[in-house]
Amino acid sequence: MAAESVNDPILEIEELVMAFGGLTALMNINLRVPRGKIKAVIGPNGAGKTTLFNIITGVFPPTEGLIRFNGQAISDRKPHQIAELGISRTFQTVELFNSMTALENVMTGRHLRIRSPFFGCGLALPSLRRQEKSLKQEAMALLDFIGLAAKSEIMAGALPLGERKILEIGRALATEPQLVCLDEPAAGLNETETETAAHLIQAIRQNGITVLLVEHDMKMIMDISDEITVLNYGEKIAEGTPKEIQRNPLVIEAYLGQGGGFEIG
Amino acid sequence: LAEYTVGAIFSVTGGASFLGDPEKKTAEMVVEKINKAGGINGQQVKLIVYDDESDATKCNLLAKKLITQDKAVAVIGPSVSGLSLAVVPVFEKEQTPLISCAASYKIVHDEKTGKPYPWIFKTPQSDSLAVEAIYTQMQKMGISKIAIISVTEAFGASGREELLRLAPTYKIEIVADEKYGPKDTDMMAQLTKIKGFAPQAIINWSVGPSQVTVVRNWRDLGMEKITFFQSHGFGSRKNIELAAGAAEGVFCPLGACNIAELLPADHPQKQVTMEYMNDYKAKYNEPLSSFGGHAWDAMNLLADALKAVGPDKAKIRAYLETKKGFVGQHGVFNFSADDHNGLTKEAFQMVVVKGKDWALAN
Amino acid sequence: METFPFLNQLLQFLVTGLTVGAIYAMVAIGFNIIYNVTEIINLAQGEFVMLGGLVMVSVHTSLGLPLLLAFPVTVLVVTLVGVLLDRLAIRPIRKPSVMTLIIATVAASIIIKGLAMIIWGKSPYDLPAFSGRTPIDIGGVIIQPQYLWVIGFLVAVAVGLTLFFNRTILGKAMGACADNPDAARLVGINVRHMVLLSFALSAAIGAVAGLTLTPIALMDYDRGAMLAIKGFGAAILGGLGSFPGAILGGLILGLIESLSAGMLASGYKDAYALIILLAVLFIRPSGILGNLEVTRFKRF
Amino acid sequence: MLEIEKLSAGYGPIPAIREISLTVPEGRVVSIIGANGAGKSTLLKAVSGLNANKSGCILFQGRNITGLGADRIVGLGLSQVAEGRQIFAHMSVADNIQLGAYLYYRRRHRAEIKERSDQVYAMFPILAKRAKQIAGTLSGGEQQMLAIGRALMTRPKLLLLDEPSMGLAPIVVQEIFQTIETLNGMGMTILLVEQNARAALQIADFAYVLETGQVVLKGPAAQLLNDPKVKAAYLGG
Amino acid sequence: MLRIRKAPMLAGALLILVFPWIASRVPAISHYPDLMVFAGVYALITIGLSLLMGYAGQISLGHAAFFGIGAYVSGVLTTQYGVNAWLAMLLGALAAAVVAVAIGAPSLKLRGHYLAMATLAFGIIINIVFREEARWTGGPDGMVGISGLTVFGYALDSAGKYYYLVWGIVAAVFLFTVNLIQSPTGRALRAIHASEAASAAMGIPIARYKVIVFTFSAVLAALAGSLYAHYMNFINPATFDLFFSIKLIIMIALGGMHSIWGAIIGAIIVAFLSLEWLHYFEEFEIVVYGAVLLLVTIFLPEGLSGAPAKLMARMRR
Ligand SMILES: Nc1ncnc2c1ncn2[C@@H]1O[C@H](COP(=O)(O)OP(=O)(O)OP(=O)(O)O)[C@@H](O)[C@H]1O
Ligand SMILES: Nc1ncnc2c1ncn2[C@@H]1O[C@H](COP(=O)(O)OP(=O)(O)OP(=O)(O)O)[C@@H](O)[C@H]1O
Ligand SMILES: [Mg+2]
Ligand SMILES: [Mg+2]
Repeated sequence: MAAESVNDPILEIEELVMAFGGLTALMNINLRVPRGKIKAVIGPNGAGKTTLFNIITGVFPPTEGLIRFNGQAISDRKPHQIAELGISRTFQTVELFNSMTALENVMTGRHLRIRSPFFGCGLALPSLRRQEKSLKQEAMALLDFIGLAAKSEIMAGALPLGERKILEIGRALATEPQLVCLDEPAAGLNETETETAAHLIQAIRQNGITVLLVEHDMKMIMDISDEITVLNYGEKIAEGTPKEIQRNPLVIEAYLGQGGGFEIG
Repeated sequence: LAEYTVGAIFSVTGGASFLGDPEKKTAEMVVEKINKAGGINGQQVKLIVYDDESDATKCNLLAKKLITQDKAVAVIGPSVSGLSLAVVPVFEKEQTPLISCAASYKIVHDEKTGKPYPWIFKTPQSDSLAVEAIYTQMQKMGISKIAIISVTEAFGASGREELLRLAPTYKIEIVADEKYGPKDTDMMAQLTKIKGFAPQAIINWSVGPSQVTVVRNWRDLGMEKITFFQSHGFGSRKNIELAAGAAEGVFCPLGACNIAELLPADHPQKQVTMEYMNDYKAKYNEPLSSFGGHAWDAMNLLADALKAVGPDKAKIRAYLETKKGFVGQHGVFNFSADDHNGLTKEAFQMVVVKGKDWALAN
Repeated sequence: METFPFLNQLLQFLVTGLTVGAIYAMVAIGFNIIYNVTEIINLAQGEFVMLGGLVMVSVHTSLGLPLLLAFPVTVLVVTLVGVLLDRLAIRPIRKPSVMTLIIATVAASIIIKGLAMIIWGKSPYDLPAFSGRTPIDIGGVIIQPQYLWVIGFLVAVAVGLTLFFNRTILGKAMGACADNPDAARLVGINVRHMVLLSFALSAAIGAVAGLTLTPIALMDYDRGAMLAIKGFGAAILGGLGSFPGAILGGLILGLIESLSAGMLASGYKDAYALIILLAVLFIRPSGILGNLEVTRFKRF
Repeated sequence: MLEIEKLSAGYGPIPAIREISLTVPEGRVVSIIGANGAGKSTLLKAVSGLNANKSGCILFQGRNITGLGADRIVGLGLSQVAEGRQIFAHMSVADNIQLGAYLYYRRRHRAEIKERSDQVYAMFPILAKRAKQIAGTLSGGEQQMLAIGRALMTRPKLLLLDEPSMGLAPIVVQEIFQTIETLNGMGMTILLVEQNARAALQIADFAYVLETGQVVLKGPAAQLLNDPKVKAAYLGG
Repeated sequence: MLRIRKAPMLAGALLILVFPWIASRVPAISHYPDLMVFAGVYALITIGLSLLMGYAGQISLGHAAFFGIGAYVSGVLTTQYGVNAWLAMLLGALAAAVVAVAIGAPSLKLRGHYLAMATLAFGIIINIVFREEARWTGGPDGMVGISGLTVFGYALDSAGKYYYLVWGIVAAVFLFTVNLIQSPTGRALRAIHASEAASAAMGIPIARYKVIVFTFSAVLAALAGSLYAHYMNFINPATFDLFFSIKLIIMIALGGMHSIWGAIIGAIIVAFLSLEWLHYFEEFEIVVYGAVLLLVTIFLPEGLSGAPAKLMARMRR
């Protein structure tokens, strides 16, 4: 594992199958996520994108198949163990800690990088108090990075959707991931807000974090992703650069429509 | 206006309210009568009754409150054995007489010294006496192989303990030892099991609705040939009525006050029991429950003591310890330094249900 | 002494277990109705059963109404109590969370119990059995005829309710209220009416359970809690919200109690039943017939 | 068909929308656009009766519905597809659709109900495939389709749509907008809230722009589409 | 909401400190310190329980069992094996911890009503053991003669002395818990309550945290049990039955689920209501008790500890 190089994919998925009772949500999926890139997964509703995220992050174990992260098999890990290894995520329907402030949400994101011994916490040991102070500073810095510093003391549940989505990304970054999985970060955002989100995602990549992105906003996908995989009814139907995908007739038929995903109405 | 303050703690509500309720009513009735007749030594008696709700914590608190705050010279109650035990340390420490209205032998028996706790007395016949009365009757009837069934409450548990302890003395073999919960709706399973052992008799030890259900189940299962004995907890005619005919032929040991009318005219308790029965019916318009009789005994004992020695705790204690020949509802009491209950198994009459009423068993 | 073969004994245990279980099942069904509409566990369910018995005692024994008339009157009265419970204890709560609502039902059960104590006193009451007390003897196995009534009502109620909730639009609409009250209003369902209806319905069923149980085991003001707990256990064991589950859960609990009382230490019979309940939950966290997928979406 | 006058509504003491007036003429498509948190959903919820914390006046077909609850308003023919996919998560897809017809579910309407649900299934074929599945396990997009389908089952005369395209595949988004046009063509009046401002303005006759709880701009949709302020704020630079 | 301000804390501490002195001057309430001992015992349990329920969002209807385990370990060890009372207390807490881990690990995977039933069942089973194992526990009658506590030969044998012991422990536990809530651990607990899916994705080991908090609350309950047993010198199974578990929930609901203050206030209020004040209503007592509970639930869904804030908000308007 010491030999892991920049060219090795950060995440490899081999022959992944996921069945829910009679329904096969994913069928023999093979996928490689290159290190330091933005990889997009697109596909019609119900294609299995969120399911794929859920399996990667350990929400449920796959029916069959193998997932390797940095060369290490992770398909039998629990969600919190996977987070510890360096994979973080957001949710399709925002899952913030609504009764906590924006700042606390981000601080909670850092939980696995800090010490929290039960008795130490109860006794309020000085070392833990110092840790708490620096934790607050780090979290503020991160809020600043995502542009929500001004909202740090507002309850997450009271923020408008666009900011909730951004905050969720911020919380995911707080875990110091090597790979973040973003499930439809632009859904419910208007075009201007979508652009802000796109910039943020690019900035994340620039910080050396790999991004796995699910999104239905084609403008965003085509603008920022390096590589796209297309799923349809649980099967991979195409893979390639944005340009190749846009021209792929299978993808146009199943997903993009004649407008190429841009023209509507 | 000087007065004698007497405390009482009963389980007026909660699981043991069938004990506490008549006890409270009786104690109040007795005091009212005393005060109407001019009190004791010209002093009115002030009775403070608290309800422990069958809760040990509350009982403990109330005991302390009666002694320290209300300045009661003596206390009667609590209604159940468990709670009486719970407050024994309190009365011992505060050196205040307690006359318990609960059955367990342990209340007046300190295991460490083998003698009664100095400050604790009790009026109900110990369950050991009830057991002896039943076993004596069984010997008369030639029964030696029995099954016991009891409720998983303090009453049932201490009865069961005595049944098991005294069986060898009376050469009785217990072939089955079953239990059921106080709120159970059905005891067919336990009785079916007992039926399999074919004993000559069954003894049930419980109070409340479950003792009626168990009799009904016994009859339903066609087990009439196995004689059924109830504990003294069955001492209310209401139970016979509730059993809807199923109780016919059931034996049970009862104190005199249950069967006042049945007692021969020359019985020493005939007068007091008849009087109590009539007073109670007149005042509360409900049939007498024998449990109230324990409070009658306790209250009247205390009244005698107050009359004799006045409101002095130590003197009351000493008086009670030497009291002899007190004619009460549940027997003629003869206390001594070694016996703070003062009764023998003769305090029980064995009766049998005949045509919806008690009849003295021979 | 006559001999009593083991097989006969075993059959008697089974019959006893099933009949006791039938009562638990009736209570469990009451839980499920309110749960299906509100996701609340109505801890006053046991009090409905108690009231069923005691009200029947008053109208039948004291007022002297004939059985056939006393039955509907009792059910009506208890249903009214259910309606009052909703109007006075559930609906006024401003910020209802499942927890506060459950506490409200606890409070209500305390109040109902207290009032019952004042009205009927503390002693137990009996009712005449619907069709006499002569036990039925089937090859040495004995059933009280009253139990046939319990089982009969149970089957009728369970079948009726299953059809009602799964097949009729009103039943589905009631279920929709628990699922998502806002969405329910958006399709025109009056959520308050549905909640009221659920309380009324489960009170009625509690009443039926109570008035059929009383001739078997008597009734007093203090019975509600224990019945509620057994019924809750049955509902959970079978899977909350499922009527077949309630029956299954009730019967299993009854059977374990009776078999362990008959064959093991009877003092521990309730413990055996609960240990089995725990074991089932550890293996199937949503009960025997409960749907794990569905539980996941529940709020509390 | 719908007239709103000086409507204020919110969640606490401070209203999220303030004194909004707005008209939706019969047979038209009216769009509302605005940034996140501008109060669009709050407005729709106030109209459909989900939010009772409001003041002002709402007239639907000339009738004052301000004080009515959501369940009454639906019966009048005003139906909402709410934000956040308000579906019955633990019921089957088919039951969800069926409950859409709750208010007129009678034997004599059986044919109509069948026809409507067939239409819905034809519009969203995937729902037909998933008819027996528990709605909570549907994918996000499928849930959105179900919510729209269920609202259509309520026989709406006026349909309020809150971000119907959210989370849907581009091809479905196209379909949805086509569907809106079709429904409108069939005579249904539509009030549409969309983040996809361009598309919303393209199919609408008239539009309002909401900012921090107030209407800041209104006019024919085509005109707003070319408004430089709108372009800068909502159509991406 | 979280910051525990210094002023009310000091005021509370002072009040607790001088209360016995005040009570001793007023004959009508001279027995209140005695009541406060029990209130303190209850508070010890409710603090842990409110951490479990209000913060971690897990219900338990079985805490009476842990209360009982502490009491019975203390009782059995001191009466039958002559173990030192303090050591017995420690062993009681240890026993509760072991049981809590064993039962908590599988149970806490359950949710909502299912968890409620599982803990309820556990509580009943333990209570049956107390009742049936009469050799050790004295059966339903209970056990007598449990020794009192002594400190360096000085017997804590009156309400006044025991009061300071119990409330001293309550204060320490209160401080510990408040620190905990404001630490990363507390944040993790609230996160779990808000969204398990998101907490797991943030690397919080949910199962471990749930079991830790469950165990902590069980240990507190056991400690309370030991204190109870050594004070009463008597215990019986009925004290630790499921109705006491429900009473604990009522205390927390009355006081306010989401605050540690609430836990203490709830414990005091219920102790005084059920042990003292309500008996004036005689047979209407339980009706009044139910009505009080219902009224609080209706008008103060956040519990009594939420009342001041509500009052302030109303006055500001
Ligand atoms: N727990 C489950 N049980 C049964 N079926 C499920 C479950 N979870 C997902 N599915 C089904 O699996 C399929 C894939 O769902 P998934 O959520 O992965 O889709 P998706 O690609 O994310 O779609 P969208 O773009 O609409 O979010 C869907 O048809 C869904 O109904
Ligand atoms: N349930 C709620 N409780 C308190 N405040 C709320 C609630 N829902 C929304 N708000 C607040 O009300 C304001 C208006 O919100 P609304 O949801 O109506 O905006 P919107 O225009 O629909 O935004 P979006 O595009 O994100 O859907 C926002 O500031 C929001 O934070
Ligand atoms: Mg998805
Ligand atoms: Mg909105």
